[in-house]
Amino acid sequence: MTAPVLTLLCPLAGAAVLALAGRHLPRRVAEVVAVAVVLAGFVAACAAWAGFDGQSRILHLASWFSVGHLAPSFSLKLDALSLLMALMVSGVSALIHFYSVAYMRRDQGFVRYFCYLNLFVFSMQTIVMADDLVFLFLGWEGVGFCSFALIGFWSEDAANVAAGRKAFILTRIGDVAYLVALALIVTSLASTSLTELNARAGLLAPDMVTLLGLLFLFAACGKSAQLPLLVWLPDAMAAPTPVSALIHAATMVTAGVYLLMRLAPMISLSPAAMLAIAAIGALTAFFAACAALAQHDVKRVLAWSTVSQVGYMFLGLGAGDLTGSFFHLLVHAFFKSLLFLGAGCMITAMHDDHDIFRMGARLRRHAPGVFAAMVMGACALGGVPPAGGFFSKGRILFAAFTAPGLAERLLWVLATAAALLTVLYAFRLVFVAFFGQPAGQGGPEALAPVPKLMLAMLWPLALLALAGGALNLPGEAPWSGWLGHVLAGVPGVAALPEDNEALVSALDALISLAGLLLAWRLWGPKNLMDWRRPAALAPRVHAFFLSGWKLDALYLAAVARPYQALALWLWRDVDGRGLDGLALGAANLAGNASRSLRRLATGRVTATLVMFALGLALILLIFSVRAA
Amino acid sequence: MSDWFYLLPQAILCAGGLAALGLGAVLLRPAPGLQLGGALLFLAAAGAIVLALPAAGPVLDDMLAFDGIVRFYQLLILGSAGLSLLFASRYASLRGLAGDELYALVLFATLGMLLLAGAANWVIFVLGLELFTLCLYVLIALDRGRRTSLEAALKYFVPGAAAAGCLIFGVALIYAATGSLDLASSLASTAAGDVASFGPGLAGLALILLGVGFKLALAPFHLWAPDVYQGAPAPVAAFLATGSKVAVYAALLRLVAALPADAWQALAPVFWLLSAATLLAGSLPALTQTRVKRLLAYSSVAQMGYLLLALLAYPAAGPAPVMFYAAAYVLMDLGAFGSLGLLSPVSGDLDALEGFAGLGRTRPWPAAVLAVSLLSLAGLPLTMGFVGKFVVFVAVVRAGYPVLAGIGILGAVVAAGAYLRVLGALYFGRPVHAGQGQPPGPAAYVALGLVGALIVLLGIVPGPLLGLLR
Amino acid sequence: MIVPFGHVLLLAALLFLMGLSCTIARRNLVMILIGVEIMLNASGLALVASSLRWMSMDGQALTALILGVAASEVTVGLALVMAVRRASGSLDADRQTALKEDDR
Amino acid sequence: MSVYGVLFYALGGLMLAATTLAVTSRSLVHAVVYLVNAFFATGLLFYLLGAPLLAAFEIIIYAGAIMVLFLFIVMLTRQDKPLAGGVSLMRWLLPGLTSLVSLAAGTALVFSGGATGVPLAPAMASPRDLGRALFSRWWLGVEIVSFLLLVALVGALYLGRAPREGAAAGKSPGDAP
Repeated sequence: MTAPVLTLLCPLAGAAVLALAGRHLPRRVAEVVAVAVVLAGFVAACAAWAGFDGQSRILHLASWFSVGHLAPSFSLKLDALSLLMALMVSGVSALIHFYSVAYMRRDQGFVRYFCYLNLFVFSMQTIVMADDLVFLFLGWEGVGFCSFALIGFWSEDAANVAAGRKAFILTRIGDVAYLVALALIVTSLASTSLTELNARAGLLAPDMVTLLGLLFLFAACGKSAQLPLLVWLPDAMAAPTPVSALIHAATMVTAGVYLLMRLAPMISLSPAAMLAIAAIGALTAFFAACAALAQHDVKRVLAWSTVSQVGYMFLGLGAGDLTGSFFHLLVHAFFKSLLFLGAGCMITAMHDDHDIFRMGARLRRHAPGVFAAMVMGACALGGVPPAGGFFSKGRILFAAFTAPGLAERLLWVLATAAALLTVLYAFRLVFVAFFGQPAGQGGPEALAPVPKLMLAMLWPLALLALAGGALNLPGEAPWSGWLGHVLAGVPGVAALPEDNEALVSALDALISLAGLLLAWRLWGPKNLMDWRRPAALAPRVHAFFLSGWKLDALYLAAVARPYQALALWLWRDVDGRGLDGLALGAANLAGNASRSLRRLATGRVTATLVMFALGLALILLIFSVRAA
Repeated sequence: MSDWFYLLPQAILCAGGLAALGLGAVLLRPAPGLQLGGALLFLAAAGAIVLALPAAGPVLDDMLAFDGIVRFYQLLILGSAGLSLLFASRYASLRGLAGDELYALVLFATLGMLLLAGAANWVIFVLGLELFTLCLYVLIALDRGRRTSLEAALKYFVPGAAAAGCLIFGVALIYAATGSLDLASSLASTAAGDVASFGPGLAGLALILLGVGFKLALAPFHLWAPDVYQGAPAPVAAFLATGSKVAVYAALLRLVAALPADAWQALAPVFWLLSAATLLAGSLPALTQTRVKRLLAYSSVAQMGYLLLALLAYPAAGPAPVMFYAAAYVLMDLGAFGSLGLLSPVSGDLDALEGFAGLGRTRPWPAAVLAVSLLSLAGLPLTMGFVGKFVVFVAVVRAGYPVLAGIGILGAVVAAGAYLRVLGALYFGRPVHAGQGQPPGPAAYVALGLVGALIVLLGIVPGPLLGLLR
Repeated sequence: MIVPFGHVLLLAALLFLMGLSCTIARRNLVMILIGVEIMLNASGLALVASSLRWMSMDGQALTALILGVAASEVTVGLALVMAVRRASGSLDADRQTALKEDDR
Repeated sequence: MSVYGVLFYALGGLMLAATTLAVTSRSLVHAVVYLVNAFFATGLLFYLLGAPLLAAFEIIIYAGAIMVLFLFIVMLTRQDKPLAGGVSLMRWLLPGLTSLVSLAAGTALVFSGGATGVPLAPAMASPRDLGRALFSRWWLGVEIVSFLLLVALVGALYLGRAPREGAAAGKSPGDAP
């Protein structure tokens, strides 16, 4: 079984070569190295999948170290779940590496960029395949570190560096929960193997299982940008766009939900933890969908949409449907990287302008290919049948619907409402960016050409996004339910009851089509063109302002005002002041504690001596009390 | 084997120190290479003998102990001294500080540290500690033309002298309680009798803890640390932060090992408080710190907190975590302070965060070692710091101190933010003044390579070392 | 008999605490050094008394060695104090604050 | 109470009084002179407690050499005038309080067992005994102390010499004004 190991090690080798020798290599060679190792990793993943016989096994590579009875090791867990995930990660990464070559063609720091990117792929594959929780933690920290480095990649802007640090620290807060859970596992089971943990979870006290489940959930929330640790992801859009596609859409943010999938056999023993996962997922899905509705920056729309979609995965998992959750994870990886890469093309064409209200119909005429790809991506995201998202999201909604309990039913309602919002914001993006009429000085005069290589990378993803539903079609046909069959042997996978499936699917289809129509009504070109020429009203800047979100708000007032208000409130107040405030509040608390502790060090030598006297008195008091 | 062999490493260091002084007296300006080479030779010879000596009980009229733990710590001390000298030699000669005093005092200080690490008797304990402390006072003031260097020495000296007074009075009280100056038997006599009759001894232990706490910069006795580290020349700070800490720590370890169970019961809550306070007082102030040397000082305070955690777990979990973490600590702090010294311009040590901007690009190698050390201090996987923290946390949780482990994890997360700021400056900052600082020179490259490689290597394959320690 | 052993220890402890308080309360560096000398002297007293209490020479021997420690510490200390005074122009311990936390 | 006891309490009282005066003195010269008195008393106490050689050492080294060294420094630095604000009551408050607590807790510890109630019997260790103990049992300590003194010498010389001209004397970022 060398193929899985190669999947893991090829990117690492690439990163090492680039780190050590990258400076001295010609640009072309460095690029080839970076892309080739990831491609090799993909080929190895294909080989591993081809050689997979349905039998789950653990591949022990090496021991790391041992403490007491505990010996963390470099060991891999190879089953359908991990191999499919590895295949997806390496495939999407390979495409994005190709894309990056074109996207970064003018950037001087490309060696650093590709080095981090390769290192990232290695870390992500570690998360995917590791069987040992300590080994997994290596990948877990690794993706966090690479994310920090890549978000702050364009470091000339201090805000980018700050965003990188914010991401790292918020995900690190989640890591505290991971480490605490690890410590608990170490003390109660004396093993750090995932397989062992899942197998022996029944021996743990129920409260312990719930506690572990909640701790891992918190850790996953950090990595996957779920409530309440989600505020880092929109800021993470400071990274170069391919990085956003790879890290903040397709792979790293799904690491959290993937970890929970791996732990599903253990967590499913605790209904409370499962419900918590589902609830966090549904709430985040709704919350983020609202926020996405109010954005102007194309990447921020997509960022919030990622948060929302990962929320669906949590919901599916919490509802007990691992297959559906994983199905959505795969399809989401395809259409979200498609959307991000498309957004990268749009941004390139617009000379690095991110505002969708400054793009408009000329962009559609300038780059019809990008337009087509974005429409396909939006269909998949919005769940318009028969695109991939329709099946995967439908499956999750169905799982939530069939789950027992009133709470899950309520969550289903919430998630269905979020589905409507999803299709609204997806097509708002398309209609505004490709049909709008930006007035005044909205962006550059002439659009820039989009490199062919970048465009070429869109089509495989578009195909996958549209046809992704084929992975797990509903119904009784021989070709349907492939993913379910494949995953059948994975622990934690349960089958869904069949009744009412058609009804729920029909509802989903109805919602998405209705949403599509509503979006056309709200942001469609007809309406936009109806509006009086803004240039006549006011100076140009003001005109832009009007045709920008003021117009937006006017049209919304008719139908979608409540949504808009809610979205703005959620985005500005809850997120901006509430959640950000919460995170910042903790940071401020630490900062104030930090400053007051520093104030002790007055620079006076007598301060140290005073502490001697105080400490001596205290220790003597303790001793005299203990001795008495 | 005769007892006298156990004095051989110390005797070699004596000879080395005297030779360095003599060389300075005979040749007015000895070549820096000669001084450095000679000092390294003596250190290596001492190390070879330490390595070769078989473990034994107390030797030389029960003055010195020499077991596996002592051997390990003595090797650590010698290594720290050697690496500090490698980092220091060019740093010092560029600044006109590389006189015979530097080499002689480092060798004498190492001698004191070896004595302290191996002390089996309170007299040797006190005198060894005094010997290296006295050397460090002068070494910190090495840059005596600079006011800050002198002030740092003063800020180490004043509390240091008071702490020495406390320590000696503590020893006097223990002697008063038991009539013995032998480290093990004076403490063990509490087990036979009741704790009550050991009353003066407990008071003495409190004073000794104070003295030791000062040297290790445990909170609340740590306030000197940021000032002294900031003012001391960077390679001296490296030696101060590693060698002296490890030596004191080794002695503390022997002290804890010699304590009978009921005395340990009395002491454990104090250790609990000290380690919690140290973890917080080290990690939190780092968060808003903008001076890197002070940040490293706070960080080394926090590291002492982790070492204290390991010590709390020592009676339950054995010596492996303590020793491994001590080794990790030595390498991380040597790497951090040493590379900081190499990055600094001649006009004074780099300190303000802005000064580090862009050095990752202009001075890749020292910056890389600094970065690796910081990542290791932050406890990122594949570095020694991670394995060390992991091993310590496991031991601490097993020993029944989950709250302390929680505080430790929290501290690690908080401090990570601080280290990240430095990393950000190194690699994301725009270089402010290009070409500052001098090329490190071959000796420093050797030290850089050794430290960096060991931190990473022992982070990936810590197994052999951990196995050795067990 | 002379006195109970505890009384000597008490006297030593009193002296020791006076010395420690002196290092804290006084700002003049020479006075701080004097405080340290008082602490060391108190240790000597406790050691000599214990030596008598246990009828062993160890305490007296350590006292003799501590005389050496005190002498060497004072030598370095006074030299350092002089150097500091040359650099900063003051013997006031609280004026030596070139090294301290920034106000941020 | 025996004559020894009377002597002990008298000397103890003298030591405490002299030390109190020394640590609170406004003048450095006065402080040193009070301290010499205290050390004399300590020397006598040493004699009383059976350590004649140490008594001599105490007087020669402490009361003699070290205190003279202090006096030299005081004179050299022209600190012979009374110190302004050196002895404000507020500064004594905290050390005084903590000392009281330490003393109370320490006394409780020291007197918790019966061991400290043991009366001290008069005895005398001859200088020969101490010398034998020092150089047979504690020879290693003596050797270390000799190195201590050497280091002190090297250090004092180094610190005492003015810094070499031409050595980098630029200001570091840490050199705040």
